[in-house]
Amino acid sequence: MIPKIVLTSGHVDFLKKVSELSGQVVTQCDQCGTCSASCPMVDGMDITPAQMMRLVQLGRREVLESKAMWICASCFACTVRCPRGLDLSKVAEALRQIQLRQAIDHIDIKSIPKDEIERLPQIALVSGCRKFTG
Amino acid sequence: MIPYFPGCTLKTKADFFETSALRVARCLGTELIELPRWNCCGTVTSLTSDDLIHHVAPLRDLIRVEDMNTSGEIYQEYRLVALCSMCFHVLKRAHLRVMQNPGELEKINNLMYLESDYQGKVSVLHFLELLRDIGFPKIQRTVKRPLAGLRVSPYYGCLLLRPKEVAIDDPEDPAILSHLLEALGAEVINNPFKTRCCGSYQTVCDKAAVAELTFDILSRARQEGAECVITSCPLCMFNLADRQKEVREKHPEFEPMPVLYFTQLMALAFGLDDVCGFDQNAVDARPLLQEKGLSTRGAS
Amino acid sequence: MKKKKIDVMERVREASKAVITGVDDKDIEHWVDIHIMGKAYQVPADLTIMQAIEYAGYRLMRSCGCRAGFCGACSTIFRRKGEYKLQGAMACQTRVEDGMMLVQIPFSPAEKPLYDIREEKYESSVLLKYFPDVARCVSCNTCTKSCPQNLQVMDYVQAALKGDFRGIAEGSFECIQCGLCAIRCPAEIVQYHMAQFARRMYGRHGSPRDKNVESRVGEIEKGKFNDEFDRVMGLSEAELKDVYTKQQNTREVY
Amino acid sequence: MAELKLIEGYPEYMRASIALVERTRPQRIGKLLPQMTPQEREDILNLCHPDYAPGGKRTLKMGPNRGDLAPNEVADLLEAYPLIEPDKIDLSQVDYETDILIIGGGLAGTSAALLANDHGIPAQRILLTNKLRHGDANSMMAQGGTQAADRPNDSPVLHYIDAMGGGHFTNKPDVLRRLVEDAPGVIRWLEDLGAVFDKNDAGEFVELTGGGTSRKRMHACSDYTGMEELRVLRDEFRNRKIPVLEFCPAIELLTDEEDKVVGAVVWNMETDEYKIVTAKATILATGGFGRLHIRGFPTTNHYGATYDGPVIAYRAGARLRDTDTVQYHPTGAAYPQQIIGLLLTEKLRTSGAQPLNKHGEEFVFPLEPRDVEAASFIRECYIRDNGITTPTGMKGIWLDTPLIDLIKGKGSTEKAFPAMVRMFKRFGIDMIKDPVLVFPTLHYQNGGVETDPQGATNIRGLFVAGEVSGGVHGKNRLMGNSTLDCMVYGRRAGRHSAEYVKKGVKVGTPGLQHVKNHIRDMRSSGIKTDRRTPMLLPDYRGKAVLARGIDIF
Repeated sequence: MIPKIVLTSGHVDFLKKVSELSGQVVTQCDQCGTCSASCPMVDGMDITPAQMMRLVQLGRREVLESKAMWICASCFACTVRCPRGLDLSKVAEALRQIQLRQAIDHIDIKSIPKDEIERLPQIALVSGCRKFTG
Repeated sequence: MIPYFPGCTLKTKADFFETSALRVARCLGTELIELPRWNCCGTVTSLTSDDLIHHVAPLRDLIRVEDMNTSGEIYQEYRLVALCSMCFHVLKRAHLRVMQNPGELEKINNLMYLESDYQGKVSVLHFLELLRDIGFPKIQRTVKRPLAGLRVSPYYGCLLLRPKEVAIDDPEDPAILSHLLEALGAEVINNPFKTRCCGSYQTVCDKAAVAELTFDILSRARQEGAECVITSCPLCMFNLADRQKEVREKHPEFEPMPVLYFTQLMALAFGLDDVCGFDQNAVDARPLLQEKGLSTRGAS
Repeated sequence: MKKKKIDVMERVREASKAVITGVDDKDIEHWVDIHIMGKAYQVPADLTIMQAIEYAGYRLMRSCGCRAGFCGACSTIFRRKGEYKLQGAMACQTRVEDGMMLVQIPFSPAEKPLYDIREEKYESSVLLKYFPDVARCVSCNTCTKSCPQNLQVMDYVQAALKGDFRGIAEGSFECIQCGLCAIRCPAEIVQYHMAQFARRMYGRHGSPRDKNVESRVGEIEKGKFNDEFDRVMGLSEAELKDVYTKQQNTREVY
Repeated sequence: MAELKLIEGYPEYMRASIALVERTRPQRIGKLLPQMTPQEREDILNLCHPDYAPGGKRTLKMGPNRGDLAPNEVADLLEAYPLIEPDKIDLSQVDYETDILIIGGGLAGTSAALLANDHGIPAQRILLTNKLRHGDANSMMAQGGTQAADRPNDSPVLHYIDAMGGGHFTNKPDVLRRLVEDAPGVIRWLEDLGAVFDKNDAGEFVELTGGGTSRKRMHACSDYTGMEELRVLRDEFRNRKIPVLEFCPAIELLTDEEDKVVGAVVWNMETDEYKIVTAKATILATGGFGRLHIRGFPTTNHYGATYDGPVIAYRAGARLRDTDTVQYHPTGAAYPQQIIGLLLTEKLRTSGAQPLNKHGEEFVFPLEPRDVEAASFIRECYIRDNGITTPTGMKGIWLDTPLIDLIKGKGSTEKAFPAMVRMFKRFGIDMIKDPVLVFPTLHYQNGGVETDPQGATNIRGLFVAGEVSGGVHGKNRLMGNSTLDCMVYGRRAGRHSAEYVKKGVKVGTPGLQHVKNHIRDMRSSGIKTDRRTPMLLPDYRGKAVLARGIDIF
């Protein structure tokens, strides 16, 4: 028996929030999977980019608990190849920002081992902080 | 005289990228002068619709270019050349965004009331685009030491090519680096992974994932016959070169693969031996160059 | 003559009475209305914010240190009537104005990284090792706007990203560590602790040591001046006075 | 002050006098009046120097210095009842048991802590207490520089002779010798710790002369010298995790049956709770007494400079020295009203600024020792009536600061005196273009608790360092010898107290018997007062509020 998917106002609000924050008409995604195929980081992801879009379409907040949006490297491969012209990198950014704006950082820069941080070039730490800390 | 934007890493861990680029440009008759009082380019571009504060940094740099013109330091020169792919990407996208959203530009200008307003006159160029404008034939004529027999594989990464609005070349099959390297006399090897992302900032919290990507990219390059990989971004350089240590932890059989900035090869080809910076690469390329009879006089 | 001398001293005491024993109402012509933490007070026009707070009856303990603009204890934020801008200032160095709404900030909470200056290598990565928060800078310049010393704070934070110790040292030299920049920074950077570390690194490594000091310390340790000291310390007071007067005449002036 | 029309910060009538200054300026550049002869110096001091004018002092009626002269304000503090009733203090429960207790957090206290730690006392066995924040001290405001005889044409002996002459030949010779001998070592110590001094590109110090110094030996960090030195030492102090108690002034020392000082009673000003601190050695580094406003002068001192150290030490039997002298700095700001009394460093005059009266005429050699210079300013204002009176009744003389840029080149004022240019700019005055008004201000406590070359006092277990000590400077301190004294004797007190502790010290039962004796002496010498000291903080609250204040909560 296929579990019935119920859409409540809460779900619609979440869809609206992500759509507005990302500036993308998320409901246009027809799940063709090109983004998942193009994504270099997909191996490490618990849900694929396409599944992430689907969960957003259905307004499922639990997408925020997934790892996928944190593994995205904002390389825009999905953006250039989406046949619908949607920008999935912006949807991923919106999901990350919803978490970061509740002061929940994804990394703690103070706990990066001292010798590791000395190796990192400035560009790595600056971009890392921008994506992973609020 | 064209204003150029160095970027934080080119002043610290990748300073040899900057010195080689400046000398190469001068050698080609173009004087690049550093943007005065530049601040961090604000990498990586913030993608949410409502986040303006993160575009203040790149716009402040663009305002500095306009300031140079109003102060007479340069005359009618609104091009800003960036060397690092990330800086190029962020600066260009910030310009495009506020050009498409005048309301946002006004808000940002109000926030930066201590600065003059940004009028949108600046066009952001990557150094490779500047070289393309100078012309690869001219570059070929300037070569003193053709890199004959050196099999190189260009690697673009993502931010120079994607998304379309900032791309300096065809996102799927770029050729700009190949043209340049051919002009230098090197044998260019195509690597299908040349536009696959190196993992970028993931290197801060997931070294293993980056190591996997690096392993794929470099193994494929070697499989295609390349002897070294050429890039233009300090973060790609770090992930492809410095992270080879982590690659060998997972794949002990992996042989080190030299990774160089394209300006290092240009300096080598132009005979500017003192700025090649081969002594500062994470993976030493000098044995390879020696083997090819291209080693430089002196340490670097 | 004795009466005249005492009279001079009394006239001096009278002249600076207002500064010493708190302002007396009767000799005040001009008043201004201010709000201290939202409470309205009328205070004499020509006082600093600190003197106005004391005139209003607050006995300062926190938020008061040198009273001369050097220690950063009396950091204060205020808004002028009809203005949205939030100003940062030192209470002891800012004239009180009509319509000011002010509050003092007694402390800027920030943990200082601990290090041994002798062990640290003089290279750019050491800055981010102890102060990774600097990488979060969004170049919004809020720190510069809140600095009561009018320093270009953002410029020296950017200099840290570039690993330019000299730029940080010169840009932050006049920082009094009042903490207002760190309190208002959206990226939660602690600028003044980073600047302190960078200045010490620059002071220790940035410029060569003074050779005169090195050699003089060696000379003193070897006792080069002991005989000279014994000779001078053996002189009678009259002889010493004579030596002193002669030496004063050989003085280098400018 | 009536709402006068100000022209670039000055009322019109003062502008008229400035015009005279500008007119005489060209002939004055580079021409200085001759130095006063010793006799002339003696005469002017007796004529109108506050220290010499009658009526300001009285002889102490009790304690180790009975019969010595001291300013009334100082005597009032020494001859007063303690803040606490000795019997009401529970000495059985010790809150902090330490090897070394340092009272006072300026250059002296911080140096002492560092050197004690260097000489084998573990950080957690040291405790530094301070009345305000660690670093809130006169040291923070030192502008001129630190003296050290390190140049080839100079020597510690010349430095010794200068300081001895400046101090009217009353300095303690062996103590002064250590000061001038340790000086270059202190400068190198600061260089090692990373203090940023004014240096040329070759790394050599840019050194100037000071009032009463015969050679250029002032090491400065623009006019933030004290701040730079103290924040570097404080940073090093914090790196070593040495414990600090802020807003915890010592209100009484503790002595044991052998009359050794074995710690102190400290009082948390924010919770009103007292704490018992025992220590094998106690170092007093509490600084000066400017906030007593002796003879009604304004002061350059910080908020907490209230002579607390000598008061509690005197009760424990410490001998004081040179209590009769007070140093008035000749150039304290006199206008505008908000900054009356704040220090304008002597370095202005060593850089070329000249004191002028209201007619724009020179009346004194700019670089006399401080007491002589201050006395000549007072004479010009109150006896020859050539001073300028400000709208609030304050009198002052001009200091022609624009000369600095004329002599040393455009921009040199801004470079050498950023703090001062900024201060005056905040009040609408441009000191590079216009002269500034100055009048003597209470600046330094020449005397204090007598010290010896080891920083020790006449009581076992009590060491002393910095401005609170007596004997280093004699009757008058020279510019640049105060920060030096704090660091030299801070280091010496730190080192010797560490050695004293390591030799093994038996701390008896801490008691306040000496306070009871003090109260008995107070009664027996017939002193009728309800004063209770130490003073802790001055009170600048408005008179109207104080008149209607009730203490019910």
